[in-house]
Amino acid sequence: MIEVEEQQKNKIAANFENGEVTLPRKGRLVVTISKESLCSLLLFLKMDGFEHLSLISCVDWLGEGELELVYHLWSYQKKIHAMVKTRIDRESPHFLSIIPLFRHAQTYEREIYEMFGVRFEGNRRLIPFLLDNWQGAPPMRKDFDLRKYVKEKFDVEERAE
Amino acid sequence: MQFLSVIVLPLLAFMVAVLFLGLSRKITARIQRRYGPPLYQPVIDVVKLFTQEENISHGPVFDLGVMLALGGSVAIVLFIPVGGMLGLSSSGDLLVVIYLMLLPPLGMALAAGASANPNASIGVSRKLILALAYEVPFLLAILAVMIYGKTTSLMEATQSQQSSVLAWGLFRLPLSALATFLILPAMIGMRPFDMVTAPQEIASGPLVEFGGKYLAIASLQSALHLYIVIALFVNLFLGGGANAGTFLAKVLVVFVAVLLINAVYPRFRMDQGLRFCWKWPGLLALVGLIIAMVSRG
Amino acid sequence: MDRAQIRKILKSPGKWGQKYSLWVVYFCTGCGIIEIPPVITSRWDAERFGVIPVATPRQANLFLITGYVSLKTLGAIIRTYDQMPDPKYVVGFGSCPINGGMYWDSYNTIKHLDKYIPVDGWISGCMPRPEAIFIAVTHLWTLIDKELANGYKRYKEEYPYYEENQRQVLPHLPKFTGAGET
Amino acid sequence: MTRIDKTTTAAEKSRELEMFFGPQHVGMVGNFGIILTVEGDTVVKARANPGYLHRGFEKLMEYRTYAQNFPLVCRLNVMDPDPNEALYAMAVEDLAGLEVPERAQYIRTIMLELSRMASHLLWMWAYGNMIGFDTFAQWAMGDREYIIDLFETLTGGRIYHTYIWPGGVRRDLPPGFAEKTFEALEHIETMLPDYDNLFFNNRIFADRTKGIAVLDRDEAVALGVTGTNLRATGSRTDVRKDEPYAAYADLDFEVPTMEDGDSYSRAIVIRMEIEESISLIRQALNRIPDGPAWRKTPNPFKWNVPPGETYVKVESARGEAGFYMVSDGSDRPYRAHLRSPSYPTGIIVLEELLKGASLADVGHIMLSLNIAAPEIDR
Repeated sequence: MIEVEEQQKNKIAANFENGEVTLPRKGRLVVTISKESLCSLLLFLKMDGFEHLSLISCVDWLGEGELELVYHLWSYQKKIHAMVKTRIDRESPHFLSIIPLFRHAQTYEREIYEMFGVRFEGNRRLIPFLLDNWQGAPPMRKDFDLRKYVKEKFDVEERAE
Repeated sequence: MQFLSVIVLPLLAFMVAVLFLGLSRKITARIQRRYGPPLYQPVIDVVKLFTQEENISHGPVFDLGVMLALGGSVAIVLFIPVGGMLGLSSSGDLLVVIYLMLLPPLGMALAAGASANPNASIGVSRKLILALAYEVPFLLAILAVMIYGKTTSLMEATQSQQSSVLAWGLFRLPLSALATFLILPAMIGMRPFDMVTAPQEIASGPLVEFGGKYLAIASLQSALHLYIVIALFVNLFLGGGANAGTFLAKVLVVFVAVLLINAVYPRFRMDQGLRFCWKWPGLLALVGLIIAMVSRG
Repeated sequence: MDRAQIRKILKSPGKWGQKYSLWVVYFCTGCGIIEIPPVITSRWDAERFGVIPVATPRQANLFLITGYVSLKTLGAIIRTYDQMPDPKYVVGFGSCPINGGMYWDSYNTIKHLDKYIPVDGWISGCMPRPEAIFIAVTHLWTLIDKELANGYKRYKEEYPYYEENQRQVLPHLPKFTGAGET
Repeated sequence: MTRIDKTTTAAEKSRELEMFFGPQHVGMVGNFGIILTVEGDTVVKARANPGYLHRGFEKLMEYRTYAQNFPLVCRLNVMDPDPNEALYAMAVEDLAGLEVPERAQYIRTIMLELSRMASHLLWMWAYGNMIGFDTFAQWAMGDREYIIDLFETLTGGRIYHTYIWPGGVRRDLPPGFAEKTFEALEHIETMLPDYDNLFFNNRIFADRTKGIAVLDRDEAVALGVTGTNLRATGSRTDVRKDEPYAAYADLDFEVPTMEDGDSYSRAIVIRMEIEESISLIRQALNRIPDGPAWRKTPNPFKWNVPPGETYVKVESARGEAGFYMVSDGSDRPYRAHLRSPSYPTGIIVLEELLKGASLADVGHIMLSLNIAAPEIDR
């Protein structure tokens, strides 16, 4: 049933020793890897048929003091969705841009820069994207208190939750 | 009689023009499976626009340009015979009409230029290019009429067609008539040639900064222009009219035909419009002119 | 039209015009815009009421705020509103302009539209049905008749109040946004 | 030599105009903006200006419980709301390990296809308007009402449905729904030849769109394009085929494609998908099994979804819509991230394709990509 996925898992495990590969269900592949070898893994996967970058997500793990970047790749031939995950420091977050590999990563990186404050080296277009003249902490971080901010900014009355 | 018609002609033209606006909205609505607004809706609109107050001024050139456009259109109306009413028409008035027809676009261009909006300036440049596109076949067709009728008077050209139906310009000069009919939408600014005011492309083009009474005057002017172009076509190729009634009936028929074309075609791009105007109507008008010259020796 | 109606029209033609010729700015401010195409097309046909969408704010006199208003849109709304000629009417469409609606705790949408620009009427619901727009339009006619739809006058009289609120959420707004901006 | 270069660029600069295409613009669909640098009639540079519809969806979802999120997710994209509901339901089912009854899968399929058709007919309205064809636009919009009426019968709402629920759908099909659907489908099917004669076979439409804004297959993939836009380049990719969800695995359907990848092909692919949707809904209604339409879910007030992460995807009207959800075991999602198909096309592809286009084509290039602004901004 999941032969292709197993093959892919072995291929990655053979080339990247520090990569931890799991197969949660059919058509899904999760690789957790250190931030140093992430770009080479992405290049490897791209050469291996994962040519479609679906999404770049960022998850704020406040308790662990880390930001997790998740790169979602899809292979049109193998029909596998690979999630490549890595963790970076939360205090002064910066990472390498993957624009040379996937051109439209530019927009995702722009959004993550705006929403989480991760600076991507090599992306020259880290300009305001969805927010207009935003002052204050990046809004998608977990320590951004939404309700307090809204109450102060818009003078809304107290409302039962 | 002539003195009276100088007053009656513009009034009649205004009434017909406003009726046309109402009719066009109603007919278009019916084609689009809608009920449509009442026939007098344009009157309400114009009344409303005159009572609105603009919060800003665009400067004197803007005001003058709009008035120039309206004045130019009213002046042309005086030269177009409606049935028996001749207005100011006398020998050589066809040439006068051709020259006066340049005034309204010029006025609108001045006003739009003064409004300093990029959409307006693009609209004006499109208007001028489009004018270039339709002027060539139009002038060729009019030249054919002039040579065939051996006259430069609109009145004479019309009256010479009134002996019988077969004497109409449509049957005497079929190619020129067809060429003129094909460029009628371009002259009026209807689809497929409405790129001048294309709201989806340049936010209604030259009219983008027009509001309140300026828009009222501009819409009256465009309605008058519509009437003028169709009336000219009727006079040149459909034999005018023995009286005002038959004349206006013919104008209405041509108007509905143009409206139907308007309803079933999308908009040309600028270069396509230019190419179409020069290719088909231009060619037809040229051949028509040659035929007219040959047949009149 | 009967005689009484004609007399009324002749007495104040401006009011007649403003009532039956409401031109809407074509501005999709939020998801409520999805109900505007049905309203202006064959099934509901708002043109019967003289309501048509127009391309530029200079030609319009009715502003439908369709749905939630984000901060970036609010700047555009204020600018558009300033460009409209008097008299002009604003109708808030949907729950979101009234009190924030579904987005009552969002960091990027405003909660009470009437703090920033004067609003003459509200249509509640998410989504309001197209019929609700017609009820709003007929209601607006009554308001215009009784001269109660005077939000544009209120805006001029109480401009400092509105400006202060606008500046609170949009500190970077250009200084002269009121009447007189070109 | 350098000096001459400088003067020419300065002269060129002076002829360039900066134009704001949107947000207040008739040619704009949704609250979106493009800043165009125009020289004459040609676009030199285009910059997308999104954010007018940003309401912080993903942040709001973190503050709401799993049940409270349901009315929220469908409001992600107003033109095509049901795929978002389906995505969220599928993500929650995946995390919580809920099984969906067979009948519910079929009802979901019907719902998703109806939504796709409604979205495509709305697109026809917008496209017709953009290219100056009001009659076609008005007809398409009038026919969309038939589908909206079906939605109303089924869910009670015209636009927002909140119908696809984890563990199934909110309620079973009402009596007489199948007959009503067949009638509506038949009406739309009889209208399709009219649309073809009026618009899709219209000479001016073909002249205006053929060869405009060409995107080839490799470039499209490199730019993250999916859905109808990718299929217009000849690539037969469809999430419904590649990773079947709902009841798509049991139904027969073709994935329409075109070869050229220009504006015309994109429009024709959308036109062909309407026919495909009609056939899919008919099949689903004919084969729908009996049984329950939902499975009981835990008490929504105390519903703690087990920790984990998942990525689910569906084929929305615009392409691959994906949903990445992380749960930490509490009653609210820890992180939710939506992959919207309009996101790459609306920003980077649009900017590329508009370069060098005529100003008259800006609107229909944007529309041929079928961009939905609320999906981009979220």
